[in-house]
Amino acid sequence: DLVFPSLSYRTGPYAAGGIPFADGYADYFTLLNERDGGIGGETIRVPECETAYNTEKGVECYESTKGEGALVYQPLSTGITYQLIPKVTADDIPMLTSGLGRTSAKNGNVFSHVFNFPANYWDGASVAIKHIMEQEGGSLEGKKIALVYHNSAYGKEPIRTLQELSEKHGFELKEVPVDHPGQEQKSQWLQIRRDKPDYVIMYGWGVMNQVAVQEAANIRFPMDKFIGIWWSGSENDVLSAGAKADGYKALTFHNVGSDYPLYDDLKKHVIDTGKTAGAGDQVGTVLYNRGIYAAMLVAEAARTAQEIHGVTDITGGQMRDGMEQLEITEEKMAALGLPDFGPEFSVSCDNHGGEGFVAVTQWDAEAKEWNLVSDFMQSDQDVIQPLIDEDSKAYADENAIEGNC
Amino acid sequence: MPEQLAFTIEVFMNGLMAGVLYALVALGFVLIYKASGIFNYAQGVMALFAALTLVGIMEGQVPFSHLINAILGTEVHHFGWHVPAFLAIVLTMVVMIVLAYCVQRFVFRYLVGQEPIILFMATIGLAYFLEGVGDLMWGSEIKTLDVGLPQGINVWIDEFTFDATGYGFFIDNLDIVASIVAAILVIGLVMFAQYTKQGRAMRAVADDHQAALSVGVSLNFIWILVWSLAGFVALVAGIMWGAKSGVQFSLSLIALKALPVLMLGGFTSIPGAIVGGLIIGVGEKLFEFLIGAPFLGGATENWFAYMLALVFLVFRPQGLFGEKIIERV
Amino acid sequence: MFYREAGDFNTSYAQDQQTFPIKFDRYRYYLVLFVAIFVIPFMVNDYWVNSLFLPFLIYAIAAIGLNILVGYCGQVSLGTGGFMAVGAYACYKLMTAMPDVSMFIHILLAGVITAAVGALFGLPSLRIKGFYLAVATLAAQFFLVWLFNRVPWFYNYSASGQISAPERDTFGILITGPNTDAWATYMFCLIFTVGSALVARNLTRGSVGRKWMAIRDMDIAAEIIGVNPLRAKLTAFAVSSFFIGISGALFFSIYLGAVEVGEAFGIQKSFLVLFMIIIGGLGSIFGSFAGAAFLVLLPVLLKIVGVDWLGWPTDIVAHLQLVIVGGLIIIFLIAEPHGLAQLWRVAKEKLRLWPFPH
Amino acid sequence: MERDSVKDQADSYVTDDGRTIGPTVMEMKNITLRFGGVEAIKDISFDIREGEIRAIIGPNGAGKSSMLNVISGFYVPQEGEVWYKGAQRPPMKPYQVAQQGIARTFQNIALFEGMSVLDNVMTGRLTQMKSGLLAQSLWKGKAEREEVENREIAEKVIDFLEIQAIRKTPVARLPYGLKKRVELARALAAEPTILLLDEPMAGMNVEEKEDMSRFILDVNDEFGTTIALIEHDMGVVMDLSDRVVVMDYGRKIGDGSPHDVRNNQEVIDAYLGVAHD
Amino acid sequence: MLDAANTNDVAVENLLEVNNIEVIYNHVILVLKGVSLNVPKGGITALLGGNGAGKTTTLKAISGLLASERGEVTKGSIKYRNSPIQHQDPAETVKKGVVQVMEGRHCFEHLTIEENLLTGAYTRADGNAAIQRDLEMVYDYFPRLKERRRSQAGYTSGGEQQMCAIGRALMSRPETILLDEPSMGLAPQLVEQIFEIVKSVNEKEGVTFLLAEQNTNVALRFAHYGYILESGRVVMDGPAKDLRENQDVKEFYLGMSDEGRKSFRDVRSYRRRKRWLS
Ligand SMILES: Nc1ncnc2c1ncn2[C@@H]1O[C@H](COP(=O)(O)OP(=O)(O)OP(=O)(O)O)[C@@H](O)[C@H]1O
Ligand SMILES: Nc1ncnc2c1ncn2[C@@H]1O[C@H](COP(=O)(O)OP(=O)(O)OP(=O)(O)O)[C@@H](O)[C@H]1O
Ligand SMILES: [Mg+2]
Ligand SMILES: [Mg+2]
Repeated sequence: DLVFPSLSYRTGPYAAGGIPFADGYADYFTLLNERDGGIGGETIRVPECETAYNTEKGVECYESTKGEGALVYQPLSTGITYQLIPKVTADDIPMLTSGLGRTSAKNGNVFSHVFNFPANYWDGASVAIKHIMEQEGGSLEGKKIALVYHNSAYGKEPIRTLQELSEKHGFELKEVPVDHPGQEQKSQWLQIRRDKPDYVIMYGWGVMNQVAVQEAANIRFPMDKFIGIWWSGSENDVLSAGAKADGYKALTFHNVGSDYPLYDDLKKHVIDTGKTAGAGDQVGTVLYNRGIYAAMLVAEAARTAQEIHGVTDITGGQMRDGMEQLEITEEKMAALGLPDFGPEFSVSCDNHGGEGFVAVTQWDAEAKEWNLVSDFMQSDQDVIQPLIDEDSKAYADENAIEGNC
Repeated sequence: MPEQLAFTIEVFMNGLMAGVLYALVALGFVLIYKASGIFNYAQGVMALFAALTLVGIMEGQVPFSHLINAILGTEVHHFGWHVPAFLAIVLTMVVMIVLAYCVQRFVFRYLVGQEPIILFMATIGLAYFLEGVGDLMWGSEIKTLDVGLPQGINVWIDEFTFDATGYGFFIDNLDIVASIVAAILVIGLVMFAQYTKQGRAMRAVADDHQAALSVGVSLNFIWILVWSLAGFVALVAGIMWGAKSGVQFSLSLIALKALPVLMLGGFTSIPGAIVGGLIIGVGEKLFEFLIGAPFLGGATENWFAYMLALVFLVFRPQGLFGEKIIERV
Repeated sequence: MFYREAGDFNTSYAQDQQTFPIKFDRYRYYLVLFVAIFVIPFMVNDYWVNSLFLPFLIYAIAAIGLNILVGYCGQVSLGTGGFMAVGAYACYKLMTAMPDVSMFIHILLAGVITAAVGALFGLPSLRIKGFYLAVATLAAQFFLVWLFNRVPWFYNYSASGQISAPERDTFGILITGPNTDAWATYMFCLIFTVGSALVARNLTRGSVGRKWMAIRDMDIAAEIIGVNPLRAKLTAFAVSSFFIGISGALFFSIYLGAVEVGEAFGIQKSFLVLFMIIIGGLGSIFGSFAGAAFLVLLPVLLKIVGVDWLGWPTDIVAHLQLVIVGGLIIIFLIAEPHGLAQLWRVAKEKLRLWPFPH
Repeated sequence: MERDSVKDQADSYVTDDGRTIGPTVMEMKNITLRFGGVEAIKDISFDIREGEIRAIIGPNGAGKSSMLNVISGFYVPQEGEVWYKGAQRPPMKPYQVAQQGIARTFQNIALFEGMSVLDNVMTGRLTQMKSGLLAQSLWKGKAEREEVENREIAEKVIDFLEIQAIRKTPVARLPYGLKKRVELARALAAEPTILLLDEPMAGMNVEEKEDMSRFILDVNDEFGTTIALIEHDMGVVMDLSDRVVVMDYGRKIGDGSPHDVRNNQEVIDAYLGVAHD
Repeated sequence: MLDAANTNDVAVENLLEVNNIEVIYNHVILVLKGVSLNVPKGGITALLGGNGAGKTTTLKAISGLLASERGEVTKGSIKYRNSPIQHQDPAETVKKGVVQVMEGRHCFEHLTIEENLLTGAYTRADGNAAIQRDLEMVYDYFPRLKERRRSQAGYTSGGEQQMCAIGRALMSRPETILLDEPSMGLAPQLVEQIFEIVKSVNEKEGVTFLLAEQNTNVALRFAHYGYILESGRVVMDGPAKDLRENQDVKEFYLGMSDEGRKSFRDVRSYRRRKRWLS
């Protein structure tokens, strides 16, 4: 069988985000088992382990599940990712950190076992600017953009990129950190009210998102000029602000809603048979879709691995190869019942991160749903690639890594 | 009015308002500390629990539905009714009183006369327990709490000040409500503690519970009373904070904002909680605005609140309004 | 029964003052040590070491450190997380600045640096007491975390602000990084844990320990009979921080390997270690171990029972785990307010009297 | 004034009982102590001579304990000087006073409840124990030697006060009378020049008071320790003390031999109620 | 009321009966090993004995305060007006009319003297006027308290605190007061004064007293009946007058030898001397 451990967090401060993702991740595999009998005839097992978003528990989960023949890890927490990077490399198990983790892991030459396709934090920052530029008719000269960020490693990720971009495009960048957990943001938003930036980009997580959206509404900051990263763009983040959140935007690297053929199968094989992972009430939410998407990527990588190695019961190392040669095309997605669900991309030995296509979604408070309002746009590789090279080189030097490609 | 001054005033006023919200949480600590010398670590979790219960009741959620479904394989989630906010608040209060009773009956009754640190420890156990029960009972998804409190900028103040000074001040409606509620609570609690028989008994228990027992004060009753009061304060705090951020686990972390307030105002003083809250609120906001954000890279509020309290404490080790520590040999 | 002091004579004061004056205790202690050194290293795998032994050993050091401050000197501190961070960052800076020096030295130096920082933050304890002091130490906690998050020098200007431990060895044996052997990291931590316990024991049975305890039990009286309270408190802060710094350094370099300060050394950590010593028993070295074991092992145990054996959903198990841990804490406190160590002591006392009830 | 004290020091003094006691070791000069509005001590002067047992008596709230607190440096008087061994004592912290050889017991027992009797007595030796942190942490060399040496002294005191049997008992479990004795042991362990006792016999019955009296007398005899003693039991005061100071509401209303004091009308009115037999 | 000399002749109603009780602390420390005593209505009964004899423990067993010190009555019974009270909540016991004045005063430090006294009236339901009247009564007995009514109890002297504690007990209009070591730490004049007050409260208000004392001398002068406790057992009891005359009591508790009062300088000196020099 194929083992895909799910390091989930259904408790703790970020439970609200962890539950839908974990549900989607598990439900997709259940569907494959129920409908197709697994992948390539191998049934799939998804042992779940609760991390509560806590690095130590994450390590414990990793250690306790890796012995079962785990094929890939998705730690879903930047902190846990950092712990696991050296460990998975030593244990020859790949790790997928879509839209999170260590951005420079895109450089597969240095990070042989870490993948972060289809997009990373720096892609997000770049696309946000791109979107703003579109809104502003092509120029950001003299504009003011504020970055409200979770004052942690994760929140600080986009700063370098944005600084580069501000030089390139001539806008003024204002950094506004919010300390964990972010329940009180009065002074940050007063600062924003006073500085009157043209746009606000947010890298938030957990309760910080809800409070920020609320506070933005309170100071009557125009919601359509407020753009969150994908971790600040779920239903959880906007619902508590009610109607005032209408128009708030967020980035995404996959599509929204449940209007796909796959969901019919899901309903038939999983939901109606009562085999859902959680309460079954998360289907179609943004984070549930992200779980589905992540599972789909993993499943396709496993299929690829089975093909290139000619065995069905693959090992972690073979899974890694499968991920490295993964190609996601529109036909593939359509065949899976997920047409147009995400960008096309392909992975290679030096590029573990895909092409960096990101789209923008917008919240419709009345209908209580997210809508895609832009195409998938590619990030500014000219800015990002040098940064990735620089950061991964530092890591390679520190850890004496020669390069795999 | 020069801009910088206008902003500073605005920050100052918002600091006051934030301080009131901190004080609301701190009040719960003070009540229990005053009456039993217990430093109630669970106060934040109680606020969360109260808010969860309130939402759960309003939405007609089936308590423990996850557990029931997991064990029995059923699919129950909602009763299918909605309870009006007012009634739900009353019902929640009943739950909090039951909780107070249980806390007394099953925990503190057996720990009478133990050292403060041990009582503190028990409240830690309680915090774990309540957090688990709250999650099991109502689920850990984020919930929207809407009891109809106004939120957002107060237009009247904005316009009025704009006309008067050329700069419209931002004051949040929710903060105004919170200030009024806090004022009523504080006045009520001070009157209670100072002038009623039960209030006096409460202070007596705090000083020397054995002696209080010896004159016939029932510790059980007094403690249930204060824990209920603290539960009520927790509910109020839960409503105010829940309105800002939705009801979810992080609500229990508001306790951290209350600690410096407590320390500055004094663990035993109800007015101290308010004054401490105001000083902390204003201090941290002004510092962030004038020094933190421009020179230190921001996000200084957390530590600054504690540092500020620390400086006050060095001069008054029992806090501004705390009872003087009687040191005699 | 077996547990008797009768027939167990000490003929000199030095003998009477040894760590385990009762023979039976002494032998049991040697047995535990023997197993820890000569049996466990040959049996463990990655899972056992990384999920159970390393956290247990490392938290035990932190607990010993905090116990010196809280349990022996009576100064309640919630700055443990911050001080562990000092140890971790000191260790990181030392490791990267001097790659060729043995990790042993780095860890000790990290302890020394933390001791200095700890003493500095201990200064207010002269005036501030009890829970006020506890809350005041939070200032250290928040400030230190903010500092390490804020100043790029501390994390060597890395893009994300995380620090990760490069591969380092001691006496030619690799002990940090991903390619270590389970037994090596285990032994390395064990040495520090046993060393810390011995040093703590020595300090607490000597005159420094008595000064601390005097301050704890009645600080005014202690000052009047000749204890310099500032000195005593500051040494307690320093010694305690020394241990905590060591545990922070080990936590970062050996156990996690990469650390983000706000998460790994946040306020939750301070509370966790405090819970350990209160559950274990204040003013008891054994209690530090018991408490660390309780809070490290119990959740893992509950998880294994709930998820692996009973097959319940992870979230329900996690919630039940909270309920059970909370409930157990309360039940233990009601049964014996002075922690597991006292429970053990009472049990011994009863054994000694056995079969008589009084 | 200054010449006086020089003269006093040279003198020895013969008590009513015919005991000869030495020159002045400590002298309080015009001490005034206020707490906010309350004047606890008003301009009081008296001296303590070497080797004597000096009693301080007076009604409750007269300021006796406060006076001891002034001597041990815990209260700092607003006015007045403390002379010790012929020199004016500079402002000092209580622990420095203790290091100068002044030990005491407390009115409301101030033992270290979390420790055993032995450890409590050993705390009395703290001022004499000097080994460094490093030596102690390794329990080697000076640290170990010092520990054993001081233990021997502590054991001597324990023998002397006949509390061997409870050596290892936690003090919290002891009855009141024994606690008082342990407190005395702790003070004695410091081998003080002056021993201050604040109501050592409160809450004891006659038999226990007899024991305690014996201990006090023996300490005085054997070690020549100077003792200042606050006590409400007039029998004890009259029998034990060489000289008595009487305080009333912060003022000194009498000073002299027990006999003189007992017959002083002001003392009778303020304190004794009826002339004591 | 009762004449101290005649108690033994008159058959009186026993308010409080303690029957062969055993008390254990912390589940291991056996302190009382079978104590029995009777407290007659309207009398002053003294409980005498050395340190650690168990006087305080006995009083706490009666008032129910033991529970909060991890102590437990494991055998025997305590009856007040013939109904058992040994496992009762202290508050209930107070409502029945039994209050304890604890050893070492235990005033509420941060409350003013007057608030202390008012707290004493916590269990009463007979209205404010009655409470005010009793407050005046207490101030009549202890004029000193009236002067200090507004000061925090923590800053008053030992004697004042003792008065405050007794006054506080009186405020609950008790039928019986358990008085633990009222004389401890008080100046002789004040001891006398307090006992006079006890006597007059006993006579005027008809309050029954059970009194634990070290100061045997005074106690036996004021009490009607006495029990002597030694290491958890009653070793002797009888009317106060008889006890005063008893040879052993004289020697061990009153410090008298055949030749009258012994000097503290002389007593048993030989014994200690011998031991010390050897
Ligand atoms: N720290 C303090 N703060 C305020 N007042 C104090 C303080 N210490 C003592 N006093 C006051 O000073 C006066 C003298 O107190 P002190 O304790 O010296 O009396 P005492 O003679 O020892 O009486 P007793 O025999 O009852 O012990 C009292 O009125 C007391 O209230
Ligand atoms: N809480 C407790 N835990 C354990 N032992 C106790 C406790 N309280 C009292 N004891 C023990 O019980 C015995 C009797 O104590 P108790 O206080 O009743 O004596 P007492 O006659 O009142 O003495 P005193 O005259 O000193 O007040 C003593 O040996 C004491 O050590
Ligand atoms: Mg005194
Ligand atoms: Mg007693």
